[in-house]
Amino acid sequence: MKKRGYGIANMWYGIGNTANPNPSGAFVDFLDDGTAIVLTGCADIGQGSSTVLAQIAAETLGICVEDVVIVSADTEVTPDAGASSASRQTYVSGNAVRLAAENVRNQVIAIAAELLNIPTETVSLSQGEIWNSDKSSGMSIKEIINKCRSKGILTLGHGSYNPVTTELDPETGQGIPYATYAFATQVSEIEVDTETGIVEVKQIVAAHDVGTAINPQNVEGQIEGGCAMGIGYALLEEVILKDGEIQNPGMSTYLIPTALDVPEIHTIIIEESEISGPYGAKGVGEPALVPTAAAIANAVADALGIRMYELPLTPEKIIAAIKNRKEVEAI
Amino acid sequence: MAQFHLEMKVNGKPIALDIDPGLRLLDVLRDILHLTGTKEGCGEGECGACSVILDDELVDSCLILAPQAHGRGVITIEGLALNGELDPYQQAFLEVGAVQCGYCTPGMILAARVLLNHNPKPSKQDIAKAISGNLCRCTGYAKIVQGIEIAASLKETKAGVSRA
Amino acid sequence: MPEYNIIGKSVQRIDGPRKVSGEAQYAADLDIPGALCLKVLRSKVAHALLQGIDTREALKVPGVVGIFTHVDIPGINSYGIIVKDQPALTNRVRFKGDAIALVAAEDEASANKALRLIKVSLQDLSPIYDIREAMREDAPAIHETGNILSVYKVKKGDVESAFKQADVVIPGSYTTQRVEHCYIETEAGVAYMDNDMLVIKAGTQNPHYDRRDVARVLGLAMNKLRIIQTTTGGGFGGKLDISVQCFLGLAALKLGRPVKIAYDRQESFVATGKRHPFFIDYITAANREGKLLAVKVRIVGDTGAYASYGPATLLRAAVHATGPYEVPNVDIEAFCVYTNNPFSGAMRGFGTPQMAFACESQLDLVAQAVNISPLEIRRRNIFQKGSLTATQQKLDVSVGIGKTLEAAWEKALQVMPGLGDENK
Amino acid sequence: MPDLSEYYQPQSLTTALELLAKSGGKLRPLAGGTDIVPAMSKGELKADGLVDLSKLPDIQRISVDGNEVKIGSLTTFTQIETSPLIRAKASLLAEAAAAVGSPQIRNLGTIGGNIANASPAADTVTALVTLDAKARLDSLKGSRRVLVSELLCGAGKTNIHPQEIITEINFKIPPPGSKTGFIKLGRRKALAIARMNLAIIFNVKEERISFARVGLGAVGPNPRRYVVLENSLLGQTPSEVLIEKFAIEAECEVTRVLGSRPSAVYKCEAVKGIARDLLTKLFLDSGQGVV
Repeated sequence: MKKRGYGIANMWYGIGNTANPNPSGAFVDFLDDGTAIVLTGCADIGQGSSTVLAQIAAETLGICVEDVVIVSADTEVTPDAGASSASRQTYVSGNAVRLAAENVRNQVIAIAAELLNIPTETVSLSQGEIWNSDKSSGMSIKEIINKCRSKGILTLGHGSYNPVTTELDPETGQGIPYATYAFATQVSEIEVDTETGIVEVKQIVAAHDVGTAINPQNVEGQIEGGCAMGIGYALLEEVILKDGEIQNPGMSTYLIPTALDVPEIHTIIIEESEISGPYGAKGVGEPALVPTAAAIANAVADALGIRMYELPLTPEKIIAAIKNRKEVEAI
Repeated sequence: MAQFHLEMKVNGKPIALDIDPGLRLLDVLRDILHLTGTKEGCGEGECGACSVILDDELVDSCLILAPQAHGRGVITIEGLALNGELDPYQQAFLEVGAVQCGYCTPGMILAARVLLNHNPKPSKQDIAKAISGNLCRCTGYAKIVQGIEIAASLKETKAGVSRA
Repeated sequence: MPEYNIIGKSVQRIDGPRKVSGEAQYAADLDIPGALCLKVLRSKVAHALLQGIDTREALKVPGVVGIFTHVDIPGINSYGIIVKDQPALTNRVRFKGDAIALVAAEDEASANKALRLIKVSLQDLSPIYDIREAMREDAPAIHETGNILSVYKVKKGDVESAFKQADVVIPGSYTTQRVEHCYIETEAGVAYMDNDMLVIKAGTQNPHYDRRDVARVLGLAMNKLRIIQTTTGGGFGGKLDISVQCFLGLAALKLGRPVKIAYDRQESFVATGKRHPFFIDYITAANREGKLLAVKVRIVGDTGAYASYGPATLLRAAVHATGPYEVPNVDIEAFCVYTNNPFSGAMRGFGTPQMAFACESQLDLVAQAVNISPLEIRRRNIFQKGSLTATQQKLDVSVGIGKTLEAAWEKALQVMPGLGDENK
Repeated sequence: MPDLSEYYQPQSLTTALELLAKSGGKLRPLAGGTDIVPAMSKGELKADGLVDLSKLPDIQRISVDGNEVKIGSLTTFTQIETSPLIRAKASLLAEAAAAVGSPQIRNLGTIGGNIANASPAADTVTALVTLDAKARLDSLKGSRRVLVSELLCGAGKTNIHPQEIITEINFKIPPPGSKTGFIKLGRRKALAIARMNLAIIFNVKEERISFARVGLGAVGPNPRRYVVLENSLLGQTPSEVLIEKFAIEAECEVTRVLGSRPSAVYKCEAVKGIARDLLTKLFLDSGQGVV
């Protein structure tokens, strides 16, 4: 018999290393033709950090994203940006790039204010132009950088950022382990076959507070991918050991979800702006996965009326649990 | 060991090579022809990263020996873009954000191409089935499926452009 | 909300065009003419002292250019992001898969042939696979520091008296499994000398850390070592550790020739970190309105043969153990423990998916006990602006859990018709 | 890389058979390669040489001869899955072929290879034994036809001689009006090895089941027919009660076969689930799978 169940799970996730320094640095070189090079140690492993950092630099410098080149993760030319882990790169390296870009921007603004003879406070950079309050000055950023060059000023910026945390007391753990947290709620709908023990995830709703979503499509991609990995964690995946030896060291024996195993995922982005984040951003990489298995386990418990205490929720365990309850009830 | 004289068409170009017959099609593509867009992920036909099109059908190039492709036509990811212009499948993947780490992407795009050749108006379920032999660990597949849906509509509007 | 030009826009990935065209070069795609092929001899036993390695027969294989063991390490033979406990090439085996020798050959077949001819003599030590056994005081130590690598505590209030005052006290014991990252790209890289600079190109999540530890192992000044991240086919925490980097650096440095290595899927499974299996004992206390009063949590994480990111994983698990909920009294202890299993390290979530499973299961059990819905118990306990966490951190800004909870529920009611029926 | 000392790609069956006969067991026939190639690359399987059958003419055809269907042994799973003829005459076999691996594997893997591989969980083999299919084996000495069920003699074992090649699979079309179906229980929805699979053929005359075949795979060493289960259907009227009865019979059979094996607890229960799903589909969907 097929039974349906619903489960809900929340999560929180501290952005950056726990109660440990994890600084990131960046350099920005704003060039005479109005393009920019960003040097960052941040490794893009597929999550899209280079794109996000390019967006942050472009926004800050007032140019379009196509005019930014990211040079990343090369120890000879890029500064240390720490690891692409702990969901920290948008927040930490994003801040480093923002600060480096602001550094250059301020130089450009100072020269522009001088040339236009207006106060620096009213000058801004946007769409490749110099703006005076909400009006274009008619002068392009390129012209200003050329002016800088002719005066012998290089428009180079550097920035670094380290999240504000404290050490934790070794006995009580009291302190500030993270500068900011991402939050999420996921709701899953599942169907479980009480004879085959197969659990089918029918839908997942995933609402994630990521701070400002610098690139919403990337955020959605992280959430969808996290949910898929969470489904694997909940139902399929287990490295099986026998006397310390992996019994399933291959993709035909260690099973991850296929396109047919991942249901529709309804993503909702909540943007609870983080004042210390670059343009209000926090992070999403890990949070995407964290509550998924919990929500599925709660849905299975809802469907069966049996709580499972061991991941993954394999058909064998589910059948054993159902049998076990029948035996208990029979006594 | 006797060499095998292999003749096949790769991305439309005739190729003739004397090879060790124990080489897989994947090895010939990557190591001899330097077509490294075809990836090896598992070596046992599970992940689909090594997918190529063999005479209009999608196959895992790690599962067949190169001589088995003798006399046949192979299309790899490098054979899709024409004069540097991306084809509709590649364009659609970019538009919807179907690419993250990108390692499964060539295989996925080739799977999409085969699907749309056989079935120009696939349902979501048809698409999921067609890419069920291509594992992706990053995206959760949603944007890949969406990309293929868009490629289908792009192909329809640019029917003449399609080089399929 | 300020108006931005580019922030908040779904601009296309800057690395996208090269990835869809097949031009993106991942580590295994790099073609360096004349590069030697590297292969690693890995232990088939879990715990042993190395007594000798005889490479004479292996070195006679035509095409074999060099074989290296622990004696060939020029620097300090240990690395690790938190604890430097993992040797590049070991003289004491701690898990089935530990690296013992490195072969460099002109081609893969010769390298594989040489691997089979290396004779290793080992003195077996008794292996410990069970974490509870590893924690016993009389258990043989896998590392000199003992098997309990770290203990983290988060404590506030008075849990025992809260348990006495509570209307419901619910215990639960949870177990989670060992998980593989299974990025589709396995570990690979190349290395070569560029004048006196050693250059290593590899898929990695942290090139600057790689530089630090590879320089340490090879005895190089950090400015004589350049690590370049190649396009990386996923990481999820699994490419934070050193994998191929020391092997590449050692061989290129010793032989002065370009070298290349690529793990096949099996080696990727055997040789790299996993998600920690956790054993969690969780006790939750609440009043009859479903307000949480206390949690007591004991977490034991199997970090296997080497620390990798184990301490960070257990620390994060301890800090996040309450979930995003106000709990006035907490008593949390987390233990990171060595065994002779494959090592566990960082994986997406760093110990928090395990904790979410336990914590959120507990919450549903409490809701059931006090007869309120899973939604309601969460509404009553989630963090608000101004809430104090278990570590007494005051959450002042950007506390979005209330919004995610309501938004998720509202959407779920729309798309999951069955949900409304039972929660009315 | 597979270490091969000899590789042949004959253009005719006679040449292929001569090569096998001469080699004295050293050469192995290569069909789709989906099992052999990765096993050889990983060093799990050694072969001195291969006789690649892919260029042989006429062994990739599906045809009807009277009331018999003939399938060339190198026919791929995709060809079987999409064959209008198989879908019309033996839909269970099309369904079984569709359940194999992934599109890529179905495009390469062949029905002959699936038999020769003799996996306990082979999807098409469960359908074939249920159809009482025979395999034609050719060698220089002549040819013989053997029931697929008799060709298999244990997990990974067959009675195929080293000089023989499976060239054709044939079976009688189930009686007109028969319903047929196949169901697979896997850990995931694609790329799964069957935990169990079940194939059923039956025919109803005057409201009673007059003909029944039931095959189960991944229970014993090879898929086979289960006469006890067939008998439990014969003479009965399709109904929910019958589905229930059949599910319980299936549980008993699997329990009897598996005994105290570790997988027994799960499979005995799970077989009820797949039995119920498949029979419900066949009893209720009036058009489904009718031959």
